[in-house]
Amino acid sequence: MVIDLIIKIAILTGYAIAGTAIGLLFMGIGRKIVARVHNRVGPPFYQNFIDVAKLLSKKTNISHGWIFDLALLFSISGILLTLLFLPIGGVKLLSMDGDAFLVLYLLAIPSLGFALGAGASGNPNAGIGVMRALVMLLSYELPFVITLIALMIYYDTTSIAGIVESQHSQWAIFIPPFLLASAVADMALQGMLMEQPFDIPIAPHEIASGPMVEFGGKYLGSLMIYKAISIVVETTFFVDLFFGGGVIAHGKFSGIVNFISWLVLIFIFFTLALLINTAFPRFRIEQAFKFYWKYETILATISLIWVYWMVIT
Amino acid sequence: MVVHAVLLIAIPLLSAFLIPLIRKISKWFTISILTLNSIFSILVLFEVYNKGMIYEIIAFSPPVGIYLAIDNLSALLALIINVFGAINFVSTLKEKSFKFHMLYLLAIAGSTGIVITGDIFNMFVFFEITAVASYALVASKKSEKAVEGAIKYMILGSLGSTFILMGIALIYSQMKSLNIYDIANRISMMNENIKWISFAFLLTGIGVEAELFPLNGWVPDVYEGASSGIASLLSFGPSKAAIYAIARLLIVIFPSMHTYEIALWIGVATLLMGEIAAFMQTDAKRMLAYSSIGQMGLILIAFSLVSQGIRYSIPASFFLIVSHASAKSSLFLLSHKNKMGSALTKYGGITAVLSLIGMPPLAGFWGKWYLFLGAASEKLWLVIILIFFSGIIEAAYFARYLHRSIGEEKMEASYAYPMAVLSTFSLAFGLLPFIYKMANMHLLGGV
Amino acid sequence: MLDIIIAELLLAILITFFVGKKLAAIIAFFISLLPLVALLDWASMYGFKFISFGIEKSMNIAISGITLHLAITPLSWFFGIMIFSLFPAIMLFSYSFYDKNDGFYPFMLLALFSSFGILLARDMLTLFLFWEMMSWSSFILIYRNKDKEATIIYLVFSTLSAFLIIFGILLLYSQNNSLLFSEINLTPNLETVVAIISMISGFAVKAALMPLHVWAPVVYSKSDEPFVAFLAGGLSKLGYYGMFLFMFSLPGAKIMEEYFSHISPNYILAVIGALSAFIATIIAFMQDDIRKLLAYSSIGQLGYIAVGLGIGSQLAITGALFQAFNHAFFKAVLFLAAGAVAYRTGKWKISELGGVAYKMPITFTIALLSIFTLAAIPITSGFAAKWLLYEAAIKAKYIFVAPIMLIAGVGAFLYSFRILYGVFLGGNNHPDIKEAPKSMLAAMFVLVLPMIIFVIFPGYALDMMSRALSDAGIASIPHTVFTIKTSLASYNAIAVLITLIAALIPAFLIYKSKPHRIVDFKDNYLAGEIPSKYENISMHAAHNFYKPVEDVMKPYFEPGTIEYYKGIYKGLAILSNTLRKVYTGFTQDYAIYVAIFLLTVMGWLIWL
Amino acid sequence: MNGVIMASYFTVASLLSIGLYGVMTKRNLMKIFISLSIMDTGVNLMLITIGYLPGGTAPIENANFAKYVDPLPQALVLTAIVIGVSVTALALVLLIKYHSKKGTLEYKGGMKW
Repeated sequence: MVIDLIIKIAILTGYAIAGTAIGLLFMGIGRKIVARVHNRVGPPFYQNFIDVAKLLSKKTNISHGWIFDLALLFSISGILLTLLFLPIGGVKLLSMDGDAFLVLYLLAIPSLGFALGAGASGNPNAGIGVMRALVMLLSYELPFVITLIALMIYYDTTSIAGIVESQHSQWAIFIPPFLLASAVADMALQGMLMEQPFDIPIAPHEIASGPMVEFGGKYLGSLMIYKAISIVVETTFFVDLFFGGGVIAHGKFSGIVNFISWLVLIFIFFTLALLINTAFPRFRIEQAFKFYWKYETILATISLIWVYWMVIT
Repeated sequence: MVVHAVLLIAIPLLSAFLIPLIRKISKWFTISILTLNSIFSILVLFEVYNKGMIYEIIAFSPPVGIYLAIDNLSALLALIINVFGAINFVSTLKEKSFKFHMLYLLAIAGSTGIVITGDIFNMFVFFEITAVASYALVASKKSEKAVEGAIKYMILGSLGSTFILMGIALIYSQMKSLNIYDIANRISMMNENIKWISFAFLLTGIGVEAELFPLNGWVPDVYEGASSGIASLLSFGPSKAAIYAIARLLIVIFPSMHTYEIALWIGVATLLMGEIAAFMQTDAKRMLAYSSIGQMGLILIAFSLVSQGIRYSIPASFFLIVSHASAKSSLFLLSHKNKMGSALTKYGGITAVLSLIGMPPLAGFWGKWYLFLGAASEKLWLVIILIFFSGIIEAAYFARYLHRSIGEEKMEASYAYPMAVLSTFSLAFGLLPFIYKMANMHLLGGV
Repeated sequence: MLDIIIAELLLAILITFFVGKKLAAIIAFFISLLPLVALLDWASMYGFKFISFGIEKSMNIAISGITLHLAITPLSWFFGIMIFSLFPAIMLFSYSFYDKNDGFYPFMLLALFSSFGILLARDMLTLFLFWEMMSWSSFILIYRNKDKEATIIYLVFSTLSAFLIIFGILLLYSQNNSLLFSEINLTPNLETVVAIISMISGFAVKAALMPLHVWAPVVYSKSDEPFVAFLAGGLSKLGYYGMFLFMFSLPGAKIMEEYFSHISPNYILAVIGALSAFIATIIAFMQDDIRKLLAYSSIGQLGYIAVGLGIGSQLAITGALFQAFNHAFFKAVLFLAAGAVAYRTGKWKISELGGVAYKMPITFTIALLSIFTLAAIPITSGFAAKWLLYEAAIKAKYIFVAPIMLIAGVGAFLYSFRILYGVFLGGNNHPDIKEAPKSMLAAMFVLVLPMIIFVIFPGYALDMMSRALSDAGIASIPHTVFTIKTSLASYNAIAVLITLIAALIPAFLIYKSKPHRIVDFKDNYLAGEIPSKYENISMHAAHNFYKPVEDVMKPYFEPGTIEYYKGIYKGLAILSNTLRKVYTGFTQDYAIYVAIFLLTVMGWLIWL
Repeated sequence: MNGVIMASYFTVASLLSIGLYGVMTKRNLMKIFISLSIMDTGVNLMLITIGYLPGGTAPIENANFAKYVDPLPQALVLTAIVIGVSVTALALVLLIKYHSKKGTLEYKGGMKW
């Protein structure tokens, strides 16, 4: 009993650490890929590890009071929490204790903490950045939620683990309405990852680095970690929903095979996002909002109605 | 019998003619007579409550002889007219003229006479007494508007009384009797057409006084022109007496499906017309006048529900009359200044408005409640919806009125106190179980 | 005992009219505990034993020839506990809020008294009677503030609500010939269905369900906060209590489903609820007045309850009750917090506030907790409630309702942050204010307690709710103290909590790894030095906060619902102005009317 | 029916119609009140006609009770006439007042709606 618990804790800790490492690694690789598209050399792939280490060991740390500190605490803990509630490569972790709605709402904890900190900094630019981030959240959630509901109705479960399990025989992506839905959700993923054309909340060169303008030292370092993990979380969420969590093997060694296939899948979608990022200019916030609430939502609704029709007949 | 009901009429009538002899003390004399009469009216009410209907014949030969028939409603109305008359008189204390006091007493005596007499010609006479006194009272303000209002009132009132007399003549030509209950017992012997023609004449004639649509052209002008105290008197005195006369006409003399139906739709039309016309009214007194019209329509609807909903009709009209008499007279007193500065006026004004809108536990609520139950038992859903509609309009303009009455300006005590006391009646009558029992005695049709 | 409680309540109402402010507040506070005491005494029917005075569970009062049937039921106990918890807190809060006794206490107590009556009512007349009493006592509390629009709109909508309810009552009465709930048998016919729909719409007015909500923003923003806390927290719940009563205690929902074969009004109610949640949320984050924002937020959050009622499954109803319970507390706290802030700063506009959190940290913390519950951040009880509703919508396959509801939930983040940032954080505009008075803090703290308790133990709340629903014949959903299970998924509050705490460890380690220095908010990245000329410039970026969304969405929300009502008003005005032209002022015309009337009556009667 | 009674009823109808016509059309207040008086007379005549018996004598107690008209309507008419006179008197007073305020007896509209 106690040993079970210890093993469970160890596994969870392992996944948390792995998630962090994978996220930082992806960020580094991402920088490299973008650089190559730009025809630059780019930093080494481990650059982000160095950055985080540097930031965390800085001596000058400026805070704006206890509410500001909440950003650090909430962003890291919240995103770790979310990570552990997602099935990764077929391993359920804690995902039986919650469901997709929980994950959707858990994703809000770090951003709300982050937003609190940004608000507490008193810098108007931070406020504007948070506003954009929140509007972006509102924008991409609508089509994303509709596709999510399509999945839930089709598989008759709201649990992500359940959805993943139901896809053992056939990934959702191979069912026609979900092909459409996954295209919609991928655009939502683009927004979640805050890559161009939906990177207005951060908007480098535009509003002095957006919400994190006042963060430095350990605060910025923790935000970087948060960003790294959130890449993993968001792509995993997507992969879990449409690609059965990357589960391709059952039986011996299936754990490792599935883990690798999961890793490959999330890397593919992260890279896809980066490539879209490099190819597109930036949407203004209301353009992004309209894009999501108009075209994306219409497509998502079509897929939802399609699924509903499939389910009731 | 402790008190002869006839004293209710006789005392104010005789003392009215005494007043010119004692001009100096006419004010205090009037007050004491009104107080005395109020006490008598309370005693009569208890008499009716304990023993049921009172019949009284004062032995002269008819038509000079007086035949009284007092049921629960008329006892209540006598009480309202006399007690409210006494309270309301406080607001007119500034008036020094003995003529005014005389007319006031006459109006009270006349209105009381209408409700307690059992003789149709006497009813006409009392109508005339009330009407003549009211015309003069309205004109007593001496402003241009008052005179204009009085003249309009007079023209329509005279037209009405001519019709009443015509109706009476037609009935007499057939029945050779003037006693209401005697006529009622033998009404089936009457020629069908003449019966209806006489009903139409009577309804039209009394309807002018009872503010029924479309006979109520005089109402807004008179209420606007008259002074607050007189407007208040008109709202609880003559108009209530007249609507009660219509009730006797409907329920006692001419009970028939057709008359009920006609009365119902006239009531609905009056209600809607009054409330809709009041909706956009900016002058407070005029608005209250239109609102009065609406309320009279409501009371008439209550009276017309007797075919199936007799169980509810009388309590409904009972409470509606109390509510309207107390609340509207209170609001007319408020319209003197139209500002609710002191706590007393606030209490009075808000209570009155809430009672009119029909909020529990005020009398207005019970009135509307029984009215709705009665209408529901006859399945008159359309009427109920129309009443709802008018109720919402009423709420809108009364809310606006309440808001407009916010102000620091204080009214004189002679207005504030009567106003508060009058409003208290709708509270007290809503809470006292005694009133309910009284309302449920079903005496009106019961001969 | 019960009669003594009622008598004491009435006596207290009378006394508080005449005594000074302090005494009135004290009396009001202690008297407002009475219903709570009675409820705790009655808790034995829930299986709890707190105190036992042996207060009778039912009583009949005969007044004015009618009998008022009063009795406590599990459902009304549940609603009672949430509504009457508000009153002592509100009284406590108002102790420092008001300078003088100008009618707040007596009418507040009257509202309490009538709420008590509504919850205990066992026949329709009693229900309606107390309902109306509450309407007018709250009307007077609104009227006190001397705002024209609020006065008119509240009275008109109260009357509308009353008439819709009484219409339903009359229809049911004419069918059953009884006003007692226990003697009403609903049969699926047109009249019953009309009655139920009419009553639901009547209660929906008070529950501020779209499109009958228009009074709420006006009234909420024009009244005193202690009272608005009751309006939003308590009164709206009474509206939903009425709906529960006629939809589930009397099986109105089932009757409607039986009568309508295809789309039943229940489904429409769910859709209206979802749309209400969604639209109100969007409108909420366009507001600059904090009270209006909270008002629209209320409308939105209350919409969820309507969704639950509309879906009508065991999950949905439990979720709806849970949502009602949460909303009662967090919305009351938020309004009180807004009141406390306004008490110190005298401002309502979000764009003019800001930086209050540093001066009023306790108020901020309490508001933060309520906002977490409002935004349904996981492990708060707000999440559990919404989760149940989402599950129910998915399970019922309401593909139209579910996404709208979810996106409204996301929208709640947006306006929550608007409150947090605009009022409490951001540029510090208020260097001179102090923390709210102790009585206000105590009031808010008391109300925030239930939220904290049900964070960890959602099971206890579910226990309560399943008992409340037991007499409606609705089974409880499987749950333990920490977890809730449905056929679709399960939710384990303690797992989330423990993991969160565990995840906080690395965060905390990072936080503690290096020391930090706290600087003033003006010492930021943009400028180390501010020219003295601009020393007092506001650094608050809260004006037109969600402008981009506003620009996109506003055209779709125009004209607002209130414009339609104003259109009706104008139409009536035209009707009124036309019709009263009948009164020409010429006696000649009046004489013609008389003649026509005479001939019509004569003709009608003779012709018939 | 007796010719006298017929003629009388006809007169009643004409008087009422004339009066009503006057009230409905005249703007001069004096004329309106005159019309009202005419109507009043009509109704009084009606009452007397009701009580009339062809060939009846006055209802005075006499030695030969042959046949006399119904006394009650006559009493009623007396009362009605008295009332009519008092109303007319009051009307005239009001008209004087009106004239003193407006300088005319033509009603050209005043309070309305």
